Amino acid sequence: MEAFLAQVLSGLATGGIYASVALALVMIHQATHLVNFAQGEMAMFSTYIAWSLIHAGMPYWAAFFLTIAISFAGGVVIERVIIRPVEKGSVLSVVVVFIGLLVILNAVAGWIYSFTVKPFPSPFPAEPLFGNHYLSSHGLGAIAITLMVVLSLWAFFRFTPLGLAMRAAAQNPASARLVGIRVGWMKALGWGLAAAIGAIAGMMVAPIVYLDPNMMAGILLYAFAAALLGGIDSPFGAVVGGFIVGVLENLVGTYVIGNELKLTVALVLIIGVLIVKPSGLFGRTVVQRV
Amino acid sequence: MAELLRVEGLEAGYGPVPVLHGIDLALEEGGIATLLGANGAGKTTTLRAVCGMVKTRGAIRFRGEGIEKRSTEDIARMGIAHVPDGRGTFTDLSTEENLRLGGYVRADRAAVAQSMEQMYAYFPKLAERRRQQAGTLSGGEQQMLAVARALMSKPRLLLLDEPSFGLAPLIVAGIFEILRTINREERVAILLVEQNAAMALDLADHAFLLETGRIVMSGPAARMREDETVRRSYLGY
Amino acid sequence: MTASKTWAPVAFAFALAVAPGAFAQKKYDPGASDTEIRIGQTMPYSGPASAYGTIGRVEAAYFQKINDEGGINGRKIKLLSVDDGYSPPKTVEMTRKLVEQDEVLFMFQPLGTAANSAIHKYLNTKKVPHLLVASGATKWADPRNFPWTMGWNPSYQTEGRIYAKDILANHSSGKIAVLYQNDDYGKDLLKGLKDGLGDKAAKMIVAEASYEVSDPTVDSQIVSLKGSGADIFVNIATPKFAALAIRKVYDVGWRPVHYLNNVSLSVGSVLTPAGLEKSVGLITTAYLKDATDAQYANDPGMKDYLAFMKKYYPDGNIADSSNTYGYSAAQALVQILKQCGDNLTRENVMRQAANLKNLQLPLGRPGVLINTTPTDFQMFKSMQLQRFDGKQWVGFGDAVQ
Amino acid sequence: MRRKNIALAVLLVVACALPFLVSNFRVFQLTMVLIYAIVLLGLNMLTGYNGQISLGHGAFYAIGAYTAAILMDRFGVPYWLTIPVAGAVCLAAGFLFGLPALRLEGLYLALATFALGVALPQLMKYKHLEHWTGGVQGIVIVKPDAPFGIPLNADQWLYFFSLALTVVMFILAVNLLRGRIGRAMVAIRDHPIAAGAMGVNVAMYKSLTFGVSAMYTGIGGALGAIAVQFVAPDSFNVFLSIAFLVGIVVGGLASIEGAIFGAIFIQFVPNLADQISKAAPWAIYGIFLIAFMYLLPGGIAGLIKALRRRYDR
Repeated sequence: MEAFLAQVLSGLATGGIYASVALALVMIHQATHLVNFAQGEMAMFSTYIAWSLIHAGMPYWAAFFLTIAISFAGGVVIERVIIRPVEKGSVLSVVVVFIGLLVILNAVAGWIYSFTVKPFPSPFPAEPLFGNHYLSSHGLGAIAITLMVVLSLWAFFRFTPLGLAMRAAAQNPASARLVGIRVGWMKALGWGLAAAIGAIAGMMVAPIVYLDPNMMAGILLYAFAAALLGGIDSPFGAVVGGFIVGVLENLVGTYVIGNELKLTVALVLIIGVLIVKPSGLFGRTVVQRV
Repeated sequence: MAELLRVEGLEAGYGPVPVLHGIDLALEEGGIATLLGANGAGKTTTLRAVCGMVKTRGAIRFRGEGIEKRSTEDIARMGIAHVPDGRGTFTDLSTEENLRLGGYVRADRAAVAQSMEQMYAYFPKLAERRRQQAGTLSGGEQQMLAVARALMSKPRLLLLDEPSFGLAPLIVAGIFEILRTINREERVAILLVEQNAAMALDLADHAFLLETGRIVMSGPAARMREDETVRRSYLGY
Repeated sequence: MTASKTWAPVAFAFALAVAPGAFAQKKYDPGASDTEIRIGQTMPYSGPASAYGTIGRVEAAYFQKINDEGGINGRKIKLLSVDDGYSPPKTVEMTRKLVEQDEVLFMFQPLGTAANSAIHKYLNTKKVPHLLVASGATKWADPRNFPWTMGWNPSYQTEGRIYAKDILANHSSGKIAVLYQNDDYGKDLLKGLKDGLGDKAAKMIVAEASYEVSDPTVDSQIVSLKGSGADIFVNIATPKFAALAIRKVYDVGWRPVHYLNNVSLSVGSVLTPAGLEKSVGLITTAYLKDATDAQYANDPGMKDYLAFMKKYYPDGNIADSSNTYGYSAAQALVQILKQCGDNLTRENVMRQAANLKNLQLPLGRPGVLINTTPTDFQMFKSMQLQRFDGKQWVGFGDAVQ
Repeated sequence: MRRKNIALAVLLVVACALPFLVSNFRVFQLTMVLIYAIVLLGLNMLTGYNGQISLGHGAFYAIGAYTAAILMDRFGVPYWLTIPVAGAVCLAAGFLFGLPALRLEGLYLALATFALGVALPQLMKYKHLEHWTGGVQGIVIVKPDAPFGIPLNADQWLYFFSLALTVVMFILAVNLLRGRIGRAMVAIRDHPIAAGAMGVNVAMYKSLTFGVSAMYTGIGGALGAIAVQFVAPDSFNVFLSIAFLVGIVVGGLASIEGAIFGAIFIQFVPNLADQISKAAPWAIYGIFLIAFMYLLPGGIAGLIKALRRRYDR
């Protein structure tokens, strides 16, 4: 029983990682209705920026917020410069550009920072809270920050005119233009936000898995699974999905099929959700009446 | 009465297919004009052209200013509200959120809230459905929502594309009644595209008849109603 | 008797004529000339294993240094190092290009077990030396079946046996838990461990857990292993995962006797990220010095290395043990080429590679010598056990076989 | 039409002459080009013609390769016989994967196939399959010699074998794509609802296209295994799937000859990229990818078509 509990707790810790990346994915989807394959690499790159700032002597929190700001700007620039020209094209051209971006960011990060793993500092105390051995303080802190991000996002989308406009622009760009929303900028803003959230995710993930250019490679697939499970248009669902995937992966890996087939679990989960319940657990199914 | 909208030599189309071949029309402040014509005559395209949703040639002047090169967003911000065919409802959002979006371009929050109450007064049905997801509203309610959303921006000109489409006659009558009230009380000019020519001519004070992308006849609504061709082709008696 | 006496001078003269050395004519195979020795290499500069690409870079830098200092017996070394993206089909293609089109004298340090498996047969059929293979699989030391292939890394199986031996000697009643990477390297090391434990293996190893390089963490595995009640932990993981495991083992309050495999002994890139205080007591084997270990700060070999890095490879990361690895392999190759003299045939290169005697590399651990013979292609046969004291690795016991 | 036939004939003569003019290593590279051309043709059917995006075709390539390797290594099946078997296995695998994938649109299909591409190499290492797949060590196979005493070396023979197969596969594809089935595929891509309304069995066509596409890829995989003489999980990582996608984009979507240009690109450009920058060769690859999408959305085939149109006029 204790072993089981330990697996669940450590699954929650990993789930927190998936949740934060899944959240960024959901974010871009909210703003653009696209699933960004390069999301993981963008987060990784942001984390390197934070690492450079901290190494240049900046205090942690200053670096933290500056990185978020830089990432936000970076996301906007990427949308304006790289995504924009192909946006009107086919889905395929968008996917191809995403893949190109993924490859470029990964290679450039390796080129600048080398592939050796780097420790990344945590803002949380090293001592575990409540004397438990399975969830570190950082793990808990990261989960708390993720939840805070979800809450503020929820509030932003729910209560601010800008948030509402972003949702409208993603959902029905033509109508959004008719009410005077600058749809192009909303998308760019969505990318900025997603990049900023990705940066937070990266900075929360890196102390756990260490910083290296391939840091997100393994995480991205699970984050996809989490986002889809929770519902690709639901930030809250993404977080819950992340925890479910984290725990499920541990339990299935430990008790059912062994650790060698964990990726297959993610594969089955992705395809299963897409087929059985494409809107995910918390996604909204739109009832249309004409 | 000052001129609100003037269109001269307007040509437009989709890709290589031209739809409009040089349209001229004008609308006065606070006036109501209707575009009549068969399916495919170019009525919807004319409305889209006015708010920059299709590529155009020719001049479009709104309150004396050329807007033919402006983006849809800018045109909306200048005071032209368009209720497109299919109503353009934000189906995933609630009724209230749809209305809030209508007032998106207005800076004065208090005034927006006031407008919202006013809309609920015009359309009490919408007040009941305030929190409901707009996609789940009935067709008539969605049409009301579309009109209300357009009015939320306090437009000078309302472009209405087939507001009666797919609705029961009783509901259509209700909507037209409200349009009349709004026109009177808010001094909003209306450019109306409508299949139901009888109702349109009833509401409008001026009418244009479109055939294959050209205006073939125009004049005061009352006179158009008397015209033989119009009567036979569009009024059906 | 008489006959042999009569023939002795003739035989002596004949021997001189064929023996390599001062009397020999200059002899060349493709890739060698009076001015140049051309060498081929495939490296994963791109793809999932690009972290190892630095090995190729540091080697190129070292040959640059050698060339700047006049080359080897007056010949410059030209290393043609190409990317294979860690994909065996690409390795085959690039190796064929290097051998057939660029006509390299031999292949030096192609990286990766799968990649080398793909070219193993080809190079032996072509009789092109396949030297200092950058992989620790046991099959690279099989002179009878593959006389043209020689590995560099101490074999993973040997390493596993060393740990087994130490366990049997000091903790014979312990219960062992193993974490291993699910690939050839992890499985080879595990096999060595099991072979070393012999018939006690089944009883002593109470838990095994594998991980994939795509796993974000190994937390779940560590939790399971701890749950098995083992008091000995063998950590067969590459640097990132080794660091994750060390930290997690400590954090969950597990204090087993902890054996860490050699590929992850770097203080700078493994133990520091894991936390030095969490690494106290780790046991590993070593054949090379670690550039991030403070005890070598005044070591002459290490000083040369650091000076070299500064001048020839300033972008290289000192903390990355791949760099000391490549540097040492390049030095071993230079020794082989020196021994070849002017006889730069593929056959002689192979003969000299199999004729290294008590070679002490500047970065080799004291007492860890390289010895090869035509029937024994294993470069490193002895390694030293060492324990981490919180600051540096401290050797204990003799270098073991 | 006549001019096109002459061009094709010239091309075929050149293709037959090449192996006698260049070194064996080049012959091997050209063989790989032919193999990739078959693969890209298959992927283009799915993505270019039918509009279903796959980021996981490396998985089918792997299945084909493993089928060939296991049959040759464990069962002593002659190499030429493994090709149709690999094709059949992949046809079935593709069809089965295509059934659930039917319900996925655009990006979501890309995601699901991406997951397939990432997960499959891991599956090949699975301990219960290890007996067949050789686990992490992979399988080494022997390159076939020319039969009937034909005076060709193994490289040249395999080249001609692949060339013959490529020609056959291309002829099949041309007939398939230019006929009723091809029109139905394009109709499904462009107007799925209309196609359904006109009586095209959309579901059947989509999964069948997936199957045929996988079959082409699997045949390529089997040939690839024989040419490289080795299969291992490392050979089929997700970068392979990405390379295939790059191939059809660069070659030209929904273009039959585009498969050849794409194959030449993915065979030779990575080597070039490596020479341009040892530090980050894939960055160059990524830049190529995005640049093509912007500047030449029709790929090389589209460019040639445009040039020819201008020249003809």
